[in-house]
Amino acid sequence: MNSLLLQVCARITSPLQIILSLILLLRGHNEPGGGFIGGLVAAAGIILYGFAFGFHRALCLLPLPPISFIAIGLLLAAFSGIPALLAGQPYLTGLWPNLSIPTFLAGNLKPGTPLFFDLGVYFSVFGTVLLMLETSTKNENSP
Amino acid sequence: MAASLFIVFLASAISPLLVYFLRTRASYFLALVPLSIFVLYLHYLQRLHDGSPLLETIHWIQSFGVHLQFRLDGLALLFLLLIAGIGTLIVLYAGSYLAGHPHLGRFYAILFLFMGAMLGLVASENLIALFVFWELTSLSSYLLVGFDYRKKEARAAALQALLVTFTGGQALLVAFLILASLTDSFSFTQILEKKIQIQQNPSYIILVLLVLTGAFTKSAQTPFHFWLPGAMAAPTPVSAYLHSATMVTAGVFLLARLTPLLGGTHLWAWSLTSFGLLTMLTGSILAIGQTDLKRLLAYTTVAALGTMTMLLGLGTPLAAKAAIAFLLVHSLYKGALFMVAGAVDHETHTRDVRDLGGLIRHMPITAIASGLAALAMCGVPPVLGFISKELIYEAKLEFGQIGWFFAILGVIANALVVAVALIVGIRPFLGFPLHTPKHPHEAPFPLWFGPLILALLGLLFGIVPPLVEQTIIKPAVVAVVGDTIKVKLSLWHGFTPMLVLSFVTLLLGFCFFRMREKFRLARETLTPLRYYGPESLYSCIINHWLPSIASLQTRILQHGYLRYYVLSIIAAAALAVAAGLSRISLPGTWFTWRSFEWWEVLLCAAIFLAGFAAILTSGRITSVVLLGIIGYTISLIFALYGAPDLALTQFLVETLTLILLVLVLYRLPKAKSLSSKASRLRDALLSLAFGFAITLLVLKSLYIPHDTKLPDFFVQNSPIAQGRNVVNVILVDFRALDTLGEITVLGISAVGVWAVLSFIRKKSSSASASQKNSSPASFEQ
Amino acid sequence: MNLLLVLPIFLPLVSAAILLLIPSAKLQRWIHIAACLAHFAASALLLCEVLRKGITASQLGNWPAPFGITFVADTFSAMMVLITGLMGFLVAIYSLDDVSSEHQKRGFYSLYQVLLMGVSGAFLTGDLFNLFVWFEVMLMSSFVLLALGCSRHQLSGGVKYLVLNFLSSSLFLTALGLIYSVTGTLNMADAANILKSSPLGISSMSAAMLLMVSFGIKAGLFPLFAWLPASYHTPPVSVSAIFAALLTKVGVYALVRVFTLIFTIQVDFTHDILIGISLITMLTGVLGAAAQYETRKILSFHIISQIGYMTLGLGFFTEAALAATVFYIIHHIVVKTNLFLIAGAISKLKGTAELKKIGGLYAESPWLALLFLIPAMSLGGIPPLSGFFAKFALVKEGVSLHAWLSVFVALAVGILTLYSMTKIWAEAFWKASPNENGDFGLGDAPDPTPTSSTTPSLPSLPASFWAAITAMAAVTLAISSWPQWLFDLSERAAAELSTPSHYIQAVLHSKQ
Amino acid sequence: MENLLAITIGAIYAFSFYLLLRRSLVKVILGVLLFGQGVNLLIFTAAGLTPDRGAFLKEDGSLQPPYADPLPQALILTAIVIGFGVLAFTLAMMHRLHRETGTDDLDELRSDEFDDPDKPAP
Repeated sequence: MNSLLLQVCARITSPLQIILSLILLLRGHNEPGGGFIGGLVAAAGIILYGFAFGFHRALCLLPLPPISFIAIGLLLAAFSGIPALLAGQPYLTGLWPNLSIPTFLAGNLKPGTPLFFDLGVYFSVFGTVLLMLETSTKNENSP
Repeated sequence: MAASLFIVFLASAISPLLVYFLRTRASYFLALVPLSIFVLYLHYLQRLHDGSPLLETIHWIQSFGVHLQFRLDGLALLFLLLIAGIGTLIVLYAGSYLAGHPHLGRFYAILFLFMGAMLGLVASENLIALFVFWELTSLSSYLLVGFDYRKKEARAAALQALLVTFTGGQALLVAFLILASLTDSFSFTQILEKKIQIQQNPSYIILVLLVLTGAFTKSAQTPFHFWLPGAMAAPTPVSAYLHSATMVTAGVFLLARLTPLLGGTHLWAWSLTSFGLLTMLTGSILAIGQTDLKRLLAYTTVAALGTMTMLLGLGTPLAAKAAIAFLLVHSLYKGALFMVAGAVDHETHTRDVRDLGGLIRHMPITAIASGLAALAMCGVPPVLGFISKELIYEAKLEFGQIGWFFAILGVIANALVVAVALIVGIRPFLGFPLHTPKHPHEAPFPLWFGPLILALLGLLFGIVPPLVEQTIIKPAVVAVVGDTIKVKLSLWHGFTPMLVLSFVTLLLGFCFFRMREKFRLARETLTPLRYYGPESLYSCIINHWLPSIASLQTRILQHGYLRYYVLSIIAAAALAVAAGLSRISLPGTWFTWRSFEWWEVLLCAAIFLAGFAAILTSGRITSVVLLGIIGYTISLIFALYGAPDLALTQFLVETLTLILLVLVLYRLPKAKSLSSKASRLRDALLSLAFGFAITLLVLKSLYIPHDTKLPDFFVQNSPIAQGRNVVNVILVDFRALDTLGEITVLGISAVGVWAVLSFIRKKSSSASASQKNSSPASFEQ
Repeated sequence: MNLLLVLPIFLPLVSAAILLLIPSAKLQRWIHIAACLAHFAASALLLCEVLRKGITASQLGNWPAPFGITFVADTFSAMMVLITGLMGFLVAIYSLDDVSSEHQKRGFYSLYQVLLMGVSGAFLTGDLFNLFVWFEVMLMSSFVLLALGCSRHQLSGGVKYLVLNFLSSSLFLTALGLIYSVTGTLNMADAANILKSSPLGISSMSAAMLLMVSFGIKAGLFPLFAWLPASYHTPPVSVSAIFAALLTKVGVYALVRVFTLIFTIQVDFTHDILIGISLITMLTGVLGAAAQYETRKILSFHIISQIGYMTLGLGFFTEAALAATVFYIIHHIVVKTNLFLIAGAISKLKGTAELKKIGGLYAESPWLALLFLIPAMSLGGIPPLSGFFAKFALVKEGVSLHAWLSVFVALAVGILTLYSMTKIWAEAFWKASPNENGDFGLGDAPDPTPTSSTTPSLPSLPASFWAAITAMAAVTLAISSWPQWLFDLSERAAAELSTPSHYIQAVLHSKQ
Repeated sequence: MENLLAITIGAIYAFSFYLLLRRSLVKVILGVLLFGQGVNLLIFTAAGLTPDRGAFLKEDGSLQPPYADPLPQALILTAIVIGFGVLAFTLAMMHRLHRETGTDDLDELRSDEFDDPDKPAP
């Protein structure tokens, strides 16, 4: 697994995959993509890095352990419905503040609450895949 | 009424505390509870004489018309007085009898629970309230019979008593519900108004049978008589109270209560008389051969209950009068004799009549009480027992020829009872003192006080019958017969056939008494007959049939093979689909021709072939790869039919799944072919059948074009939701909650994977204990 | 209203996520309890609101039904959520001293919260696919809770549990796909509207039957119940107690909801099948219990048997019978959960709940004996405890419908249930401990030396156990003493169930 | 195509049931996986197929029918993800079970539930 080619590949493609995943996330509202696919692609980036350098090192790149990503993702998704409640509307009603942020690759971005919801999906999927693979590979090594 | 119930239940709750602080002395305080109730109802008796029955209602369950309704008529008052009066003596008695017993507090708690239930039962006007108390008596009886819980026999006897009476209770419940469905009320008085409707209804027969089952199980009528002698495993105060004077008469009470409603038909009369006579004979015949004091008495109780049932079946006012009088007499003497038996047991530590003799020297007061009670049991003048026996004969002889037949049977049974009375009540006190495990002394005051009072009352009422005839017996008889009748009791009626019969009874009884050894021998030789009796049927059911059916069923249904569980579910699903399809009667709506392209055939063929290969191969990795092919093909289908998001997701998830599968399966050994050919064929056929059904369902559903309002709405409203990818808008906005649940599942599954794979098991005791729990050896059969 | 309807899922979800983030075990325990209490309080408020305002609905995302997902609370679902909250809270207290620290480290509390979330969501949703999602939320956490501990028995029981429940979910999805294909809607009220008035109803009968099988698996109906006795005795007691309380009842709830709201066009067909299945379920469950000698196994089989009573009421399909079903469910949840907790207390005291190896608790732990008698006799249907009224209401309806076979089976099963309860009582409480010298009776005569002095080696039960068990017994006693209020609620729930137009109205025409 | 797919779906159901009825836990898990895919395909097909036209609005927010029904797609997406979660956990559990018991033969595990391991299957 520790082939040099893989390591070089990983060094280049992993950041690209993360960026790609963000693009997929952000444009998901209009084109194929979205939080789930984005999260998977982002996780794939880390996994690729993990295959090249070992999972432990790959996870060290992350600011938080995978399980926290899951928790934060769930919290983000759950709380994205709260502003609507405060505005007197049913839970999870999409609120779209009247502004638009131009982004480089994904067109103009409207930061509504569904976007935060999707971000929650993204995080939790990301954390899920990493946690699963981390645990299963850890067991590979320690009999 | 409610107040007195409350007091009794309160006493039940606090008696453990009282006993804890006051020890045995608590019994004196506790005895005040039933005593005060007794006095209260003596007072009511007076009021009843002046006016109509007292009514009281506490609303309980409006929805069903179930209320705590009480109605104190003559019948109820008679029972209330007996329960409270004898209860007072029993509470005193038990305090001394069980002095120092570690569970005396619990004993009182249960005893008062029983007392309250019994009081409520006899006073209930509402049938369901009556039933509630009825079942409570069963429960408290269970706990009391099993009071010596360390003895296996006591536990078995308790269970037997509970199951038999509870089963009868269920029958009774149905009977009450049928009554209610016919009359729309649970109130006895209201039901009584529709008597004719009920008796003409076709369900009347079922109704009677159900009521009889309930009453007969409670009152230990043949063929349910067997639980009563078994219940003698209870401490003697319990036997004296529950199993002679009160609980067992609840069945008789019920019959008496329902006679105005259900009685007057041939069915009622014949079933009661015949079962009553049968029980009377069974009880008395089984009694005579016994040697244990309590069992002797228990069987005569069975006989007495049979007599009462029979009298109620005769149904004439005279018979009712005889029944009521006999009930009173029986409660007095049987309670007394049981208490005497307990006192003797307490003083000598034996209950075998063959070991007892000459006790009058040591226990004179007990002997007097016992002798008087025995005389009442024999029916010797001038005790009240004599009057009641005369009445019984008189009631029978009213019926002419068949009456004579009854009377002769009665003479035999009564003679046997007389013999038992002599064996139990007289013989142990006369003759030479025999050696007993404990040297006897006069019993302490509470042990002889109760029997003495009861025995003296029997004597007093016999000498001065007016004390009871107008006050107690007449109102009760009126309640049973339904109209006012003349009640007159007296010792001397002149020379009548009844007198002759009484005399014959006594004479024959004395002969039987002399022949008691022969009866004992006969009983021993006839013991094998028990295997054909109802008791062995009961124990067969409980000990053999039930466990073997249960374990057979468990072996069939809960066998532990996952694949047969799956099999049964698939079979059920296939059946369900087939049943559903069978409801559709529209022909020709199955299939519409649709064109297809060559590459579509190719895609489907790929799935077919891969699937077929996957089930045939034994290589794990091979089958994983084959399944991967199926997954990717499906992903392709999604892509081709306008679902790029779906295709992408399917593709990514499939890849991830394959990685995980390979990671896990990598190390497992190669799969063996584990199933037999036959079972594979069976599985294949079943799978095919269900697959075929699913195909049909899909074709069927394709035939019906559905409303497209949902997709139209989503497409039209996506701009409002600021998105052009409608699928994604559905996921994060229209149906965001689904997605919230979905990521929760996903996150939790990751937590689960992590938790399960990294859980560190302690090798501690708890782990091994849980292993032990479920080890194969621990299963029953 | 919008808030109250989502709180029962929002609170557990947020607390589950927070619990995953927090490493401190002590803090976790407090959050766990606080979250369960909050859930309980929210569900109580929800019921009050429903009682005040009638059926209420919230269109999530502000998309009108049938396009978005509707959360809807009628009396029945609000009652179910409330009982979920109550049981969740009480079992949570019990779990504090029951599960190991390793469990706590591996996310036990989070999983527990997610379980409550899934169950509450299933009760509140008015959308078929959303119901599936909540089922999965509930199942996923129950899979993990069941396997956590990773003993051989847990895992092999867990595999069966998992595969069979997966089958159930997949059949559900299959039926769902067919229903969508026929009706073009997922909203239950809308589907009811569409199906009741057209031949479509009949052509979706197969889907209805598939749903019956799917929910039947979850509810534990014959012959689909095998997963339940295979697994319920293996996890820690608090886990099996909360399972016993909630999981099968979600299946029953779904059956009741679907077969009172959507598929009522061929009652003589679907509901008669239900009656038949219920009767067999009652019998097989109780007979299964008769063959067992481990307390939790006995209780597991009794769950199945009791489920039969509940679905029997649905099968009768009259308003009174539905009221009986609702009453039965509530009664049963309290009683059965308590019995599981007591079984746990017995194991804690004796090291095992295997009836042949234990005994003597009547003398050693009289309070436990008393606390056992209350739910046990209630389950056995001894009046005036709650179980009697539940059975009474059902049997009464059976009698007035002249369903004699049902009445007979219901009562016979009642007798056998009592038999099982007395078996536990006689073996665990009355019988002398096998390590003592067999039967040395106290004798009829007074025994000079009290033998009931507690042996010093007997471990004592933690206060949390007592608290949970006593509280549940108190609930049972409260239901028993004042059954009318629960009957009022049940009748109200049944009235709403038997006239679905109010429900449909509330879902399809509510403003929000 | 729908008719072809209907038959294919039936076949997938049949294959997966056959796998679920095996003794080997691995096969059972593969059956679980296949079953999930069959269900997804069933939902997709039963809702009707529309070749090539996904439900994507044009920039101006309009979309002319026919287009593929987006709702089943969203449902299947959810179902796929949930199915993946279940499968991953099942695998983990099987892994652990194998570690604890050393077998994947389900028949060897039945003794955990019922006594009598020697008794032949019914």
